[in-house]
Amino acid sequence: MTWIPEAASNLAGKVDGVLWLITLMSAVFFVLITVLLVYFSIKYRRRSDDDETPYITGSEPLEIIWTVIPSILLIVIFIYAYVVYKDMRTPPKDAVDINVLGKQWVWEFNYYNGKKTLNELYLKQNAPVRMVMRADDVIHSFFVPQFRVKQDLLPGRYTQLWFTPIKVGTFDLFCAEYCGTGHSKMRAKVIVLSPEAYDIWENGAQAGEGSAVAGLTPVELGEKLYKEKGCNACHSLDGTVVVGPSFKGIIGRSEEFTDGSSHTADENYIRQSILEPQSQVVKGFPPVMPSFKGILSDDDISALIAYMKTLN
Amino acid sequence: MANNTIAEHVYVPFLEEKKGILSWLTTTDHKKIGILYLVSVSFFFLIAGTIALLMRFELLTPEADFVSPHVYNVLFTLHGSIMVFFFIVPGLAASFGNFLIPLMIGAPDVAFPKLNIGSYWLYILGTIILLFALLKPADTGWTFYTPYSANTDTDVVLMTFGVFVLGFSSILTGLNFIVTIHKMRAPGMTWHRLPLFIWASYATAILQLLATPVVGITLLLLIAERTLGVGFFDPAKGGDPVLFQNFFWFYSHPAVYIMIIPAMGVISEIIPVFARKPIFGYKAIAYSSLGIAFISFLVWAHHMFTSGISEVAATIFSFLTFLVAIPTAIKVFNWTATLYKGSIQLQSPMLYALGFIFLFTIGGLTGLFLGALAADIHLHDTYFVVAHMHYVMIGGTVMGFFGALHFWYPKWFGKMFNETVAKVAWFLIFVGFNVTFFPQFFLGVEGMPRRYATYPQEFKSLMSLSTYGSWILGVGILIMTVNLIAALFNGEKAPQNPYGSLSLEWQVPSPPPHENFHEIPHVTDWTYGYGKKS
Amino acid sequence: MDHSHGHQMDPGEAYSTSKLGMWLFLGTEIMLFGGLFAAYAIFRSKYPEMFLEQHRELNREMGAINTCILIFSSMTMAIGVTAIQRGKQKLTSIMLLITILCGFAFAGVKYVEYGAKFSHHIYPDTSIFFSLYFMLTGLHMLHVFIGIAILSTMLVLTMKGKFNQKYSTPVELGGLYWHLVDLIWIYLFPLLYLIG
Amino acid sequence: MLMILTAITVSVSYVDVGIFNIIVAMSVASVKATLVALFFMHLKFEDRITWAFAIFPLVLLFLLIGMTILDTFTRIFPV
Repeated sequence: MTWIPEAASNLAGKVDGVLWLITLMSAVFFVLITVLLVYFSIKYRRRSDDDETPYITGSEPLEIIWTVIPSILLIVIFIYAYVVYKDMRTPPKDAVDINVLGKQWVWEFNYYNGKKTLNELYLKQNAPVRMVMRADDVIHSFFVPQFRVKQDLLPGRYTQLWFTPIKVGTFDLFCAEYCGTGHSKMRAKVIVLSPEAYDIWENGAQAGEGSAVAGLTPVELGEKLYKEKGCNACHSLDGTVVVGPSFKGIIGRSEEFTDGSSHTADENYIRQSILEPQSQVVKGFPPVMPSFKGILSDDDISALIAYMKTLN
Repeated sequence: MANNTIAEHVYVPFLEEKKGILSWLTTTDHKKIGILYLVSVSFFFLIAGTIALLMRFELLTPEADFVSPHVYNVLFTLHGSIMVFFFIVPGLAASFGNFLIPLMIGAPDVAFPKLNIGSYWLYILGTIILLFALLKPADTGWTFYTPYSANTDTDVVLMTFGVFVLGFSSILTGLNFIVTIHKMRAPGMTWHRLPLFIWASYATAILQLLATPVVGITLLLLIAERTLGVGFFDPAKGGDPVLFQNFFWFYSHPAVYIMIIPAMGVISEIIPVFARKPIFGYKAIAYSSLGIAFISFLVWAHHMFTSGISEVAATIFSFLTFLVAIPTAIKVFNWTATLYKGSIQLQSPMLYALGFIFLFTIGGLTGLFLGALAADIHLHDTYFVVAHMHYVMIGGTVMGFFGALHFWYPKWFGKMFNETVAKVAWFLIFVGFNVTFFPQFFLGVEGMPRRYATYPQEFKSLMSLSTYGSWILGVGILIMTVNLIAALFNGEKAPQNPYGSLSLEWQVPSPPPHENFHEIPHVTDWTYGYGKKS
Repeated sequence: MDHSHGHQMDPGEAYSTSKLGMWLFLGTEIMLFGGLFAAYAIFRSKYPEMFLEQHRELNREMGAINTCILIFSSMTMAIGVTAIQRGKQKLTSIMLLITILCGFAFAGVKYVEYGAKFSHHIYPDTSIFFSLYFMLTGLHMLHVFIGIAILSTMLVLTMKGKFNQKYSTPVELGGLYWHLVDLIWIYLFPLLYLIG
Repeated sequence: MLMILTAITVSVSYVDVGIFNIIVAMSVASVKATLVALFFMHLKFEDRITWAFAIFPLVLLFLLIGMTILDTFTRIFPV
């Protein structure tokens, strides 16, 4: 097992299952081909220039066999890998969100309680987390080998991944997508703490050092923006319809749009609606919302989304 | 051309038909154009290989003590771009394709000889543009991913424009070959009598023709993004950086097959000759080339499972990726079965062919890890990918390229090389290659990301081992190069058919006359009629 | 055209060989535009309002006029090809001349259109829609110019009497190219001007 | 013959000004394109190989468009 790094997340064991399955199947084929190559090369080596060889041009049964058997094995691998992948892509309901921002060449982590850390990611053992990630400039990629997770961070869009750290310890976080001169130095430490130690860290002194408005958690900031930027003029909090749809329970609500399509209101939809309100207008509402491009920063939008989540 | 009729029965090797550099650059003889390509791509192979040695030297230790990270980034960009666009895409296809296709199908030349030399001029134009781009070389990696490539202040525009021009060279070559194979076959040379190298070249040419323009327009859009402010890939303007990746891989995955399918064709030619056996499962190998070519258009997003594409798309692409493994596996089994009950002679071309099967099998099987969704999430953009693609590209294509060089060398240049030295070089290349790249699989599984100028201490022992291996590999290639060049000057005169092949190109003198065949041959049997019919 | 060295390809074979080559080239051209068409499809579905809004900036009448010009030129081109196949060199020259003039007329209209856009401060970086508009029509314009260059060469060669009913391959290949330019415009026109 | 066809295509292109319907506009364009290909470009009289190489790029083009669209519009961000 030494060739696979320590399995430090709940997903790691599952991924290792796939790795082992493919390794075993590959090994069988590799050994088969190698043995045959060597054996044939020795057994049928040319002994004289007048060697007679048979005229064999093929064998249908044999060819069918070595088409069908690999096909079946390949489908098995595909399905197994797909099942694990589906698992890796589906965060549980109780996963806690951490906002991750990648920029040349720093990792920034924003926690639910307003804490923010640079190049150090603190996690609680056995607590599922979801990374809600975006990039500031170019594409980066969040990769922790011991967790077997990897996901690119894109500018202008959120991506996500989730896992549950199961082992206390410190792990390397690499940027896996080439991002420029400092790419190979864009590494962070993932520090998984026991639940007790994590609680101490969480309540520790170094809170809120750089949240967009100092001292506010994203939710508090979101609430402030909701009032100050005028969202409250059109969007209610209690489900009543003013001008636009209410924010109550908006995250995860399935919306039908004027063009007949429908979509679940997720982070990307909210973001898009704030920046390009006319791109998707909910059915039954007038297309009157102004764009908040340049008014709300990315951090502000993230905070608003965090606030909206509390309204469910 | 009137004097040709007079000189009809006087044998003049094509190499001595006309002399002088200008006559070479303006020739329309496919064999000479093949040599032009051969020399050019080999030159770029050695350049890019040297760059690779520099990179490995830097990676001997975890810190950036030999070159700075920026220089390292430039080096791997140049290594990748030159290897891919200047060596391996035109490599076998344009050099051996040019030399062999007309000879193998019994034609005097390709369908459009003038277009053929025109393609080569475009290739040269591309290299000149690259030279200018070297004034401020790009540091984007050969994949030119946006938005990085749109923002970096290195000269991405010239570099991509050079690639764009090379793309057109590749397209026109492919076009020429397709038409040649359709229209120029000698009487009796039916599709099912064609040598498998022709089938492979045909499949390759289709990929060149129809995939390359997409990367052309993609790079053009990237240039427009940098110069005109067009924003298709710029999220700030409503564009989508992942779209660039979709477009890029629509070409660049088929490009992998542009690189490997001709090598597969070479192997299918070498093995029957040195085993004195008909190729096993001719039709399966022939049609699997076409099958691979077609499916390869539909697997591109397996380079993008972690890039933020949709799960539905990832699943479909993963499935199609597994489909492409099937025809590949069939080929490997068929080659191995051809050896059964043969009379196997382990001369240098055959050693390269067997080396190909061995290494390509590893390359192919490790591809399964990268096609499988969950496994790829862990392995993507690590050294596992680096090792895999080098097993396919060096273990596959370059082994095929070297095999082809040794196999057709007597025919092309009319000289024999030193066989003992060739075997020693093969051994060093084989060992050096494995020492260089096998440890990288383990590095990848352990999580070492690619394109890292510096790396954590824990990877040091395997990284150093890999660097030592690269030295052995370098020495092997150097010996091979010297051996082949030396043979030009003091090699023995090659007989017409030293290896006893039945293929048409061996039925004319070595080197072939300018017009290939005094009389267009009438073909009555397939190419692989070795062995005793019972 | 010396297609081969010692062995001359028979003319019929040479003709069909060249035509196949041209068709393959047209396939490449389609894929070259294909990337832009794919980008169009994606961004149009992503931002339908933007496309609806901004396509009104385009001058539909000019687009329609240009469509007519190109279709007409395609017809004269086809007549020209048929004429040379029957050995009517004079008719061919006239038809080629008309086709080339149509090409210039098309370019002229396009010039006026671009000028109008620039005077309204609309540039390729104005929006995704105009990026597409300028890239698609710009690439197409480039093809029109290449086409004009090819056809002008054909015109000169025809007037010199190089072509007749036995040998007219280059004219036909030039014609195929010109028809493709027309064909692509047939799609560009509705995509950009009509349905935005 | 060609004149009539041209007249038809031109008139159709006038008629469809004002019809804001992607399907109608694209089918009209496709009919026009098919006519140009079949008659102006003599595709009707070409052999099977030419047909294959005329149609195959279109198939690939649809696959390129189809698969990129599929990716772009099935990106889900579960909440």
